[in-house]
Amino acid sequence: MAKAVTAAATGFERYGLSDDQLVAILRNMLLQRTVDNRGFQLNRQGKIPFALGSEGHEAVQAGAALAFQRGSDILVPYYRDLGLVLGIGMPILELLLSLFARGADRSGGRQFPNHYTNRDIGVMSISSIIAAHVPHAVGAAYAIKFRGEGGRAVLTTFGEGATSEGEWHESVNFAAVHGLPIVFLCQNNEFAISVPQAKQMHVKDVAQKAAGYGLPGETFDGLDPLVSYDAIRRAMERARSGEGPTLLEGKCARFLSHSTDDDDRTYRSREAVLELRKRDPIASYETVLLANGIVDQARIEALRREVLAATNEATDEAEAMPLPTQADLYRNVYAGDYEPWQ
Amino acid sequence: MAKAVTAAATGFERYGLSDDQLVAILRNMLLQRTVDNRGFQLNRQGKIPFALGSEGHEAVQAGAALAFQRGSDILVPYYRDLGLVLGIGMPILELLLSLFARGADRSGGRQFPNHYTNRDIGVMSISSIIAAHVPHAVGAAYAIKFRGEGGRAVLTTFGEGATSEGEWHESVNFAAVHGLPIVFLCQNNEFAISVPQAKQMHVKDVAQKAAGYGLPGETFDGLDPLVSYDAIRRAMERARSGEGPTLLEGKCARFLSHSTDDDDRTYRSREAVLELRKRDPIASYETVLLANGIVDQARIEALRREVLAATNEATDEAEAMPLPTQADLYRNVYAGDYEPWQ
Amino acid sequence: MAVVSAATREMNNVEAVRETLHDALANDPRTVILGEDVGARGNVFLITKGFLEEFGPERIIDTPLAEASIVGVAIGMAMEGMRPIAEIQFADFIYPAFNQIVGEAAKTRYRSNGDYTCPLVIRTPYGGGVRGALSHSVSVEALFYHVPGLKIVAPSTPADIKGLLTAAIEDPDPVLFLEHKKTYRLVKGPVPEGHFVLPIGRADVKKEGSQLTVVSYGLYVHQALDAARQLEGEGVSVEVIDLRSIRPMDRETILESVRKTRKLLIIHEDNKFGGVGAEIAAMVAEEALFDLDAPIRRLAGPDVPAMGYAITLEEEFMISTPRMREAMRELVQF
Amino acid sequence: MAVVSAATREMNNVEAVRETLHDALANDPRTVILGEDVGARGNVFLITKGFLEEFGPERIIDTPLAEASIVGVAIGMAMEGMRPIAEIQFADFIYPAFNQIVGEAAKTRYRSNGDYTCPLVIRTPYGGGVRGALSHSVSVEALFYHVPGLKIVAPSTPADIKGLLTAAIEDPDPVLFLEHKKTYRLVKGPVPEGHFVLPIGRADVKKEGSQLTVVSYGLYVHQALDAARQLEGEGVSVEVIDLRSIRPMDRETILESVRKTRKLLIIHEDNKFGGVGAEIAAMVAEEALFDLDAPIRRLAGPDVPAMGYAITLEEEFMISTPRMREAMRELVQF
Ligand SMILES: Cc1ncc(C[n+]2csc(CCOP(=O)(O)OP(=O)(O)O)c2C)c(N)n1
Ligand SMILES: Cc1ncc(C[n+]2csc(CCOP(=O)(O)OP(=O)(O)O)c2C)c(N)n1
Ligand SMILES: [Mg+2]
Ligand SMILES: [Mg+2]
Repeated sequence: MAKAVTAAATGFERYGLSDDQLVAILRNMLLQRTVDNRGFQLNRQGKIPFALGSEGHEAVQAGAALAFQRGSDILVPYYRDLGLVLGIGMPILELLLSLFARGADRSGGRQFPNHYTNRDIGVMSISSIIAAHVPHAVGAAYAIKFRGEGGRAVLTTFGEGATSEGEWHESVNFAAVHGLPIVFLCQNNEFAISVPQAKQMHVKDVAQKAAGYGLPGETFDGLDPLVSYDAIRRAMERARSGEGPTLLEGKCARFLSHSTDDDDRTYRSREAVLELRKRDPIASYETVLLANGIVDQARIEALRREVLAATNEATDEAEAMPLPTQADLYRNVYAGDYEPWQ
Repeated sequence: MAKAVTAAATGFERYGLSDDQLVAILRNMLLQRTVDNRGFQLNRQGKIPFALGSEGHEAVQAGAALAFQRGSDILVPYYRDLGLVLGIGMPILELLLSLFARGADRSGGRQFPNHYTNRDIGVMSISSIIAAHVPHAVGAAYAIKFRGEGGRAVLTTFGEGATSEGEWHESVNFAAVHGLPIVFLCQNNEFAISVPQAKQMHVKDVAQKAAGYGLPGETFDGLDPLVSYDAIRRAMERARSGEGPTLLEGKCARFLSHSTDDDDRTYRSREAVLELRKRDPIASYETVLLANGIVDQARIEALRREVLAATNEATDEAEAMPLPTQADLYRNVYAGDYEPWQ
Repeated sequence: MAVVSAATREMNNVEAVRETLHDALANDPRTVILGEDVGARGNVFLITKGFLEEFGPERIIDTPLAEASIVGVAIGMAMEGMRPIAEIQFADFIYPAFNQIVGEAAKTRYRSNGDYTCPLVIRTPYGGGVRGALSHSVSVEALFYHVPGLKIVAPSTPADIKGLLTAAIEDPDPVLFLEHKKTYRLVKGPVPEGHFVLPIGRADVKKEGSQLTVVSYGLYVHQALDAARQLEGEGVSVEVIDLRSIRPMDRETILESVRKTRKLLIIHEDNKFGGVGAEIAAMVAEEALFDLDAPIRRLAGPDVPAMGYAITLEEEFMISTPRMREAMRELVQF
Repeated sequence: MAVVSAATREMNNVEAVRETLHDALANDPRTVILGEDVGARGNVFLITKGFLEEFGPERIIDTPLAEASIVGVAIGMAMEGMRPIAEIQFADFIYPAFNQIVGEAAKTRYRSNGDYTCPLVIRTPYGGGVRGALSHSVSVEALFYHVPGLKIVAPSTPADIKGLLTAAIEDPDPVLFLEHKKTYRLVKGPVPEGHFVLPIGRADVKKEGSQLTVVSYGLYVHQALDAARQLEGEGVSVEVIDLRSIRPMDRETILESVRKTRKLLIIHEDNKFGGVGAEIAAMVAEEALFDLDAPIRRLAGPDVPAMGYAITLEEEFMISTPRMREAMRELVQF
């Protein structure tokens, strides 16, 4: 049985959150699921060649989004962070522009979907190279500390597979040596495409890796948004108050194939996926909120309608916008004008 | 006070070693120191442009050499392993040929000194790139296990600085996942050229890093050859009997500058070095052997004379040999004949 | 032209890779495949599908997500007598393994003066035109072709894949084996049955002609052939050479052709500046300058970091067959 | 020729690097230096000696021994508004940072369409002739010069070092700054006082001549100049161009010179196949083929993995001044 449901049964811990905040979490999770599904839908319709879903990661990301201080903290995300970027204020439109590869997309239609960037809200641009963004997050944390900007912190995220990369190791070590204001948040869904955790590492919890860097490590239930919020908030506060980095691990799940290019039936059974889906973080959280009288069913339905309407609107708006021009290929190679070698 | 001396005072633990073996350890340490000094001497005489010393590492290496099963185990060393390669049977002549960059050197006068290779005794060729050899050691361990060659193990060594490299992390992780027959031996001298351990990592002991890989880690007194032997033998036996990898850390010291190209006066005080030298592993071990009647002073003197004579002989022989020819530059780029692009 | 044995079977490029790997595994127990998702998933292009069941997890190794160790561990295996075939899932992810490939594999034999060798194959899909955006479209050959000690192969047809992948696996030195992912299912052809090896380092004249030499490799060989055949109708005769091996490079075949046609057009997808075409042009300018009746022309990817995800950007980056045809015509008319 | 302001001071290359770095640190509080042994040790060539005391450990950062993170953390700093100068202790150790340089730094601006930029300098000593053996002698420019988004600079004189290192530090994009370690103490010259910037992307005609154009960079510029001056006594007139910037490359200066002299010799220490000389030759073969009176010749490092440690091997790898002189004479007489 899902832990969140257990929590509901055994007593509701609200972690100092107001009703509005509790509902905002649900809305964020519903929005993520809706935008997520929209990508797959557009792909099935043949409108876009690629989508990558985050189903099963909604709780840990909603918690992270709430723990993130807008206008101050910096996020260096990974490609599965749809809910997290939505939760800290990235407009839905931007995500749709990216899905449709429109010219108005922040990357100018260059990047794969889910490769977020938005300097205005503090989301640093990432590439597709697993773990390559982690040193950048550390560098940003260095900058914050260097300039004496107390109260700011960097949040960076990745899957459990990413922790095998050398660059991940070097980065966490660097941050530890310098006591930087950063939180390393692993969203452990136990798969890296098809590779299960047991072939990825010889430890049960990614958080155990913290020991090698002299850092605190904490594993939490990433299917519960409140537990996730609490763990991430504490780590971010540690970082903001100059106590150094933390390695966090939210245990979550990947309900879908890795992406529309993958077919998880080749490496896991339908039963296993059904079993996973029983722990759907949205269903569990709804149960908790309902059981504790924070929302009623009507409110949930209203929220669903609202996020769907917003997603539809963004979809239509994005789809109507133009593709980048061919001349756009040559922009922003370097600062200023650029003439390719002819 | 040095731990080895304490050991002598409080009771002599011989770890199942015969008198001959105990003396062989001393001889190995004396030989290492002698060949080591020869390199620096030749450099001062202007006969060779470069030397790199291992003073302070004699004990851990003598222990490792004795724990290594000749004709069966594989060593993937690092550049400071003079005593270790001598201890497992590399002829002194080979080390002198390398110092003099003679054509008969195993690398054909190509490699820097201290970049050992000798397939006949199971020493795998290494480059100068820190930690780049660690995955090779893991691959060799995979081969042993793959072919079902129980009873064989790989020993690979490195400094504490090397453990910061991404490739080190990836390699240890790979070995842990596959439960390979390998021992990762860190010779921690607390400096990476000028960089002290505190700027290298945020843990006291490199062995703490084992936790992140689900491996046993053990820190031992690398200035005591018997303690070192015991720890390394146990880990090698674990590996040979299929129980998987171990991360070991021998705490030792670097008495000299990093190499003849370095000048440690720029980053550590003479007092600090004098303090280190008080814990000279050779002096400590002689004290132990003398106190326990394993050797007398005359025997030590005889050993010193013997290793000096052997070193002198190898020096003369190597010096008299020819340099590689210019045509040698073009050999062994690929198998067979090779015509460079003209 | 490739020497083709009597019995052949039609297949596409991905099948050719798959069957060649399968034969290698079946014939030599020292051979293993290691990489991300090569096990249960059977590789993201399904190249190793079924291998795990057939050969077991000791030989079909789903590695941790760490490219430096994929190559580095394979080097150690190779030094210790195994015959590893390492896979980098997409060429774009080869950068973290650069040190192991360039610093280690390529120098193992040299630095030990032959005491140790590194019989290793690194396979990776490269190239664009598949909506792979910035990080699933890259060409990497020019980042490696400068490195002595490495061999680099980039065949374009199923038969060449079989012959050259077999050669790479049997080669005593490290070979980087590049597979253009757009050709995987697009390109089909007859493949000789049985043991079939082509020598690394030999280009292949895929079409003979007298007025212009075109040198290309990978996907663009096929487009260049199409363009050349279209021009035949206009009485224009173009020779198309498939480079196949990038290092070592087949100087003789190129020079012989250029001396005959007296004009050279090099076509590649990779960025122009410092690309493989640079060495081809430089070599010809050194060896056959006075045999040329026109400047050497390179038609190559523009010097921007990557093709974008949007179809407009991808199309602007890639070279269409009509553009190739125009360039050929222009040069013939020069 | 470089525009040199009135007041100059004589110094060697290492001093020029050192003083330029010092000025950058003193003038811009966003600037930091990070690398191995740059702190108390003051860098293995003593380039940053005293900096730790003057600027403190927050700005002179002795990093852990991990090159990917040296560059990767510097990228993050740069994206977040700092002006990092990363040091790779020897160019041979840059391979582990390849992914961060090529995959990340070079593409930051492009992939975010300008939302983020990466004003980063990566300095590293390269080159041989110093008994550095296999792994302390390498030239790396050809492994990077193919990469759009990067700039690569390799000056040869103290004044050029000051002007171009200042430009690199002030540049809004990532610059790989290559220092030939043999020139560090060997090469001296006058250096303009005060703020002095040279544009990246401009070659410098270090000696004018009419019968042959020589293009080189780094250490060999000095040997080429010696050789050219020796030939002057014989009435042979050679123009020597110091490339200085490898990417972007100064096409105009090269073409203008070649159109005048009608002959081109390219000299570099790096291996020949796929080296920087390939692009220079290819570009000239494309743009000025009919202006040439002789084949384009490249005098470059042999295609072996590295120079060996033994002096015989090093000498065989390196190109002596007499060999340069002979090659020049031959080409002039062609
Ligand atoms: C360096 C690199 N290697 C391989 C890939 C291909 N790849 C993309 S996602 C992925 C799996 C990542 O797994 P994990 O880190 O657990 O994150 P998850 O997708 O499960 O959230 C792989 C192998 C890549 N993008 N970059
Ligand atoms: C990849 C790489 N980076 C840097 C160097 C330069 N270097 C050589 S030895 C060394 C310090 C190594 O320290 P440690 O691993 O502790 O071993 P020790 O020398 O102390 O025995 C450094 C930085 C190198 N050889 N390779
Ligand atoms: Mg995962
Ligand atoms: Mg050390």
